[in-house]
Amino acid sequence: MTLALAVDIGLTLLVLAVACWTLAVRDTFTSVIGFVAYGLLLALIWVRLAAPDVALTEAAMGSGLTGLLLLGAAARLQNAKNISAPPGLALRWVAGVLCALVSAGLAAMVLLLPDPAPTLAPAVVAHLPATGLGNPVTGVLLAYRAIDTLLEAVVLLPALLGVWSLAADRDWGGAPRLRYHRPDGALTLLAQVLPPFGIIVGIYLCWNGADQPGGAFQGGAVLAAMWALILTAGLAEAPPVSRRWLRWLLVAGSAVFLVIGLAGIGFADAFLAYPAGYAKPLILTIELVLTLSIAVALGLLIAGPPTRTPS
Amino acid sequence: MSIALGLFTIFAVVAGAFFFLAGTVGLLRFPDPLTRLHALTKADNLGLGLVVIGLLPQVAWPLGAIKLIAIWLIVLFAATTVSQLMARAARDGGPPV
Amino acid sequence: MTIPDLLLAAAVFVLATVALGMVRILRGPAAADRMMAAQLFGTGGIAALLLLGVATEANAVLDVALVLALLAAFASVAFVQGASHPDGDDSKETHSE
Amino acid sequence: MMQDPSNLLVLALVLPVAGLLLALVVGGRYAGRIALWLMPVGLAIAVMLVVSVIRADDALVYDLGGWMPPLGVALRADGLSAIFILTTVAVIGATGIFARTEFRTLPGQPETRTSLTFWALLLALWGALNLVFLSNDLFSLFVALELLTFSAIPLVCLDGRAGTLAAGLRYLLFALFGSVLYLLGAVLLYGAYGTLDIGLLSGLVRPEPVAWGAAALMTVGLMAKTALFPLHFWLPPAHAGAPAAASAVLSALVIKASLFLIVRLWFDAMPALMNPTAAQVLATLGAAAILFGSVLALRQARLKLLIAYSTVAQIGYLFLIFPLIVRPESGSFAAADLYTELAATVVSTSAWSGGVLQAVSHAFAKAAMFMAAGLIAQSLGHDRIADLSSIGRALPITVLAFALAGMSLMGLPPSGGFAAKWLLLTATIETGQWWWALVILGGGLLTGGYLFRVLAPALFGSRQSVTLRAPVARYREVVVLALALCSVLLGFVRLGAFDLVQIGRLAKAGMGLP
Amino acid sequence: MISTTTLFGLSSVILVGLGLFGLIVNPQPLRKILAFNLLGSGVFLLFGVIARRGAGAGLNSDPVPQALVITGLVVAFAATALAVALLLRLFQETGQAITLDTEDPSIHAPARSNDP
Repeated sequence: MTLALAVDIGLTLLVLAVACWTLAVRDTFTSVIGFVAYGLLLALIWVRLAAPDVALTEAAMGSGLTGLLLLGAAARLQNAKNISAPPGLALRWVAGVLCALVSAGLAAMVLLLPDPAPTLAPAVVAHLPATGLGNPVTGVLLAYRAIDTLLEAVVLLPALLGVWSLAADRDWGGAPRLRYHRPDGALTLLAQVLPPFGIIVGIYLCWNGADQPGGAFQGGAVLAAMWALILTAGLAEAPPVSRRWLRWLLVAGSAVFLVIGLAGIGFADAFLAYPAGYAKPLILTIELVLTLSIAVALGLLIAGPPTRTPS
Repeated sequence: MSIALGLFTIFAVVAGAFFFLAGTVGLLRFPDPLTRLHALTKADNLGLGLVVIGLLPQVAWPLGAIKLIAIWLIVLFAATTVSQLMARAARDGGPPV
Repeated sequence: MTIPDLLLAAAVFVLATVALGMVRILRGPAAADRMMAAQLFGTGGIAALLLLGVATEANAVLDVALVLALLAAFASVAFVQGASHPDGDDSKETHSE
Repeated sequence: MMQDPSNLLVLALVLPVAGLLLALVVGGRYAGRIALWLMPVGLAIAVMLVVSVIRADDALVYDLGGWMPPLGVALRADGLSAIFILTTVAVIGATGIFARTEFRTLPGQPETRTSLTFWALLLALWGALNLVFLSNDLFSLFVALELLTFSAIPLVCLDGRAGTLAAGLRYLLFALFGSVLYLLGAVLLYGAYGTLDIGLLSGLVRPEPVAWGAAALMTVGLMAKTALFPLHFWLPPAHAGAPAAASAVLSALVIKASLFLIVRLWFDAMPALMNPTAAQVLATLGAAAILFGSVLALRQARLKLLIAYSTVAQIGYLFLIFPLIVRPESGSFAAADLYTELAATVVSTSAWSGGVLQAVSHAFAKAAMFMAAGLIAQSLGHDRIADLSSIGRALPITVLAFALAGMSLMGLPPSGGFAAKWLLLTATIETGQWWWALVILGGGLLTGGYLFRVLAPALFGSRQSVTLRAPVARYREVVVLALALCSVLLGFVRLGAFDLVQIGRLAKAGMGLP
Repeated sequence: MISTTTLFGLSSVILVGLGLFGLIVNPQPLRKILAFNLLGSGVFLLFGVIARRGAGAGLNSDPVPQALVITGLVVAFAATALAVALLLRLFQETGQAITLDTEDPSIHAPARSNDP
């Protein structure tokens, strides 16, 4: 047995143990800690699967931002009584057997997957020079399957509108309030020191994404986390949702993407195509604006609906 | 030269790993939250610190080294903040989770 | 034993100790204890990641660790805050220090 | 650039998305105006699309970014997509006019919560639906489904009461469960065949375990989103507290999107898997939905819930088309001799047309019914069926619209629902599957039963006068009537028009269809 | 000897099973949201394994599934944010108790009229 395999087996056992524990533990708050730890382990597994771009996203989004969101919710719900009865033993057994069957069936399919596996890697590599990019994943995201990325940026907007729509009518146009903790010296210090690092890292990830692992979503997620930290510590206030500049920031990424995509019909013969030779600068432009918009959207998703009545 | 650097890496990483073990044992065996905190903070920061120092010769200079040190500083800083908050929580006898 | 092998072995070792520390998350008893274990988990995870990445010469791993360090720091703080002030609405806040 | 009709596909997609971005930026009372102004443009695009598809007599295909599948993503509009896009814009447009004053910001007033979110989300919903009908890539379709979910749920719980929020949360959990299963299936297909493009998959998928597993997972996931029995629990509560306009698009369009995908999946992406057993299983669930939903609708005390359970039932009819296209005795398509192949032509055409006509006429009828119920609830202050006596006298147009839509739902001639059920019945007789004919007829009787419960007192109630708490704007009643009339008039459309359904059917070569 | 991809592939399907179980069995909405995330991560992991199996042309992993997983993670985050916001609002509305039971009596109450 090689050492690398030992690492993989160790990781597998650990991740399964944490997952079981997250589901089994009684207290919700503790369960969320389990989930954050689980996300960290997943990032390690993504590294082992030679997918650093995904590992970055998992670290930033899957474990980081999702963990924050769930931690905040669990903290607020600690006094909530759950009045729905837990399912009976029979249902548990039925569900358990069903899920075990699903797992077993899927496991059989995993073992039955064709070998050698079908892959698009050669096609991606063959066309990458046309995009001027060095990172094949960014090539897929911003060139070959740009529509998915455009829609993914757009998807954040209805989700955010959905969150905002949960405000009370009188609070519409007001600001969300993330600061639900008492002011604390240590937290304030953290919120003063960490964000400069984080902002550099976020911009670096976005900029680096064209050629190295990274990109708009990873960079945006880090920026969003730093913004949320500042808001949590009470060093700044979230802007009122009615602000015009905020709305512009939110849609800027998708709008720029859409405009460049539409320009492609005229200048490159297809929607979302880039004119030859201009692919890389256009992609970088899109990524930069997208990073900003994504950071704002993610930050506001964490901040929740407006709760302050506008003055 | 590279042999010396290699030995340095080996030594530092092994020492770092040892501190992780020490921290874990302290976390498991010490009797109350504050002593456990003591074991934890000393050990895991030193542990990570030694690992980082050990890895310095193995990464690209200078960007890799800067990143390594930044990682250590961030973790160190966060751990300091968190342990202060935790100590306070432990002293106030925060609600058992 | 080459240096990459040793780094991998160290990664396995750190992961194992971290896993051992999970017992403390299970047992508690106070929120702070679970918290400390989670903190150790984060630091150990980052250390293991660094060791793995350098051993397999995956440069991007440093970026992953950097992001992880930044967000783990925040998550730990959010956790301590949430755990020690469960009913976290600052409208009812009474500062008692 | 407009000479190329395939640009219409991009326009149909970009228009609502651009509208969403614009509405969000300018906000206030302009959000509603933007939505309402874009709708006629969308209608024009949809009509042009239908005309182009008919003229081309083949599907229109657009490779986004100039990248061909499997690397790139293609949009594809066949006859089926064109019909659904046209239906979508018609229902969304009617919904927009119906909701015009309900969700407006008065001049000089600051933007209100509902006036921004309703219009922006309606545009997002429209864009998501168009993408579902156009995309030819399983992953883009996943994103489209999520976009649809995120827009539909806030619309449903716009009123913010606890019951509505709980219903919205349950709906969200069901929808997410559905999309994860769908994604899992897509992942397996990629693992086995290395592409997510529906056109390429249709030639690659073999009846083997991985493909079966993927098909099962995706179908179950999409069934949860379509609210097919027995995964329908979330639907009626979601309707209970939703604004009438949101209910209309939810029942008429949103749940049809996932149904559309089930059809795409079985007939276009994996035709090799479509065998009589699978078809019978799907149809059995459909039949159970018809009976179960109808019986529950009979027992409801509230008008909105009655209509919601009616949706559960009507969705069932759409699943009956599977065994009517895949005949039980032939076993496989390829092995049919010349004679049976000819028979298959006739049968499948009427089953296809019947299914599509049922989906479209149900969309119009159900939108009309939910809006009518909304108007009744608004003017009476409640929607208890027991107290609807003589409401026909106070709101004649609304009740007439409800009755016309009900006629289509029951399948009374000459409505669109009648034509649809007639085609389905024809298909059952021709394929010798009389038991499905019984289900269709029984479902029609039950539908008549629960609609009679509403219409009899409403039209012939003995109460002398009904006092309305709030007047109902005439134009809203006209919108409802127009939708109901659409549903009825579909019955007069020349059946040949539904040959459009057959244009660009991917699998026709492989299945021996025309 | 078992390969890395098989190992992670098998653990991903176990995660899917666990997530499904949690989603069905756990009555608390927040735990259901958590289970959904677990389920989603299992699916993504399976996709990552498929990507790794498709290594070729000088790449250690097929980039197409990787890109799709990144998209999927963002979408899953948006879903979680919406679900959490709904849940917190529900908690605010109902005071202390949260339920998602189908037999919620309030849905059978007459709709609130929206006249002024």
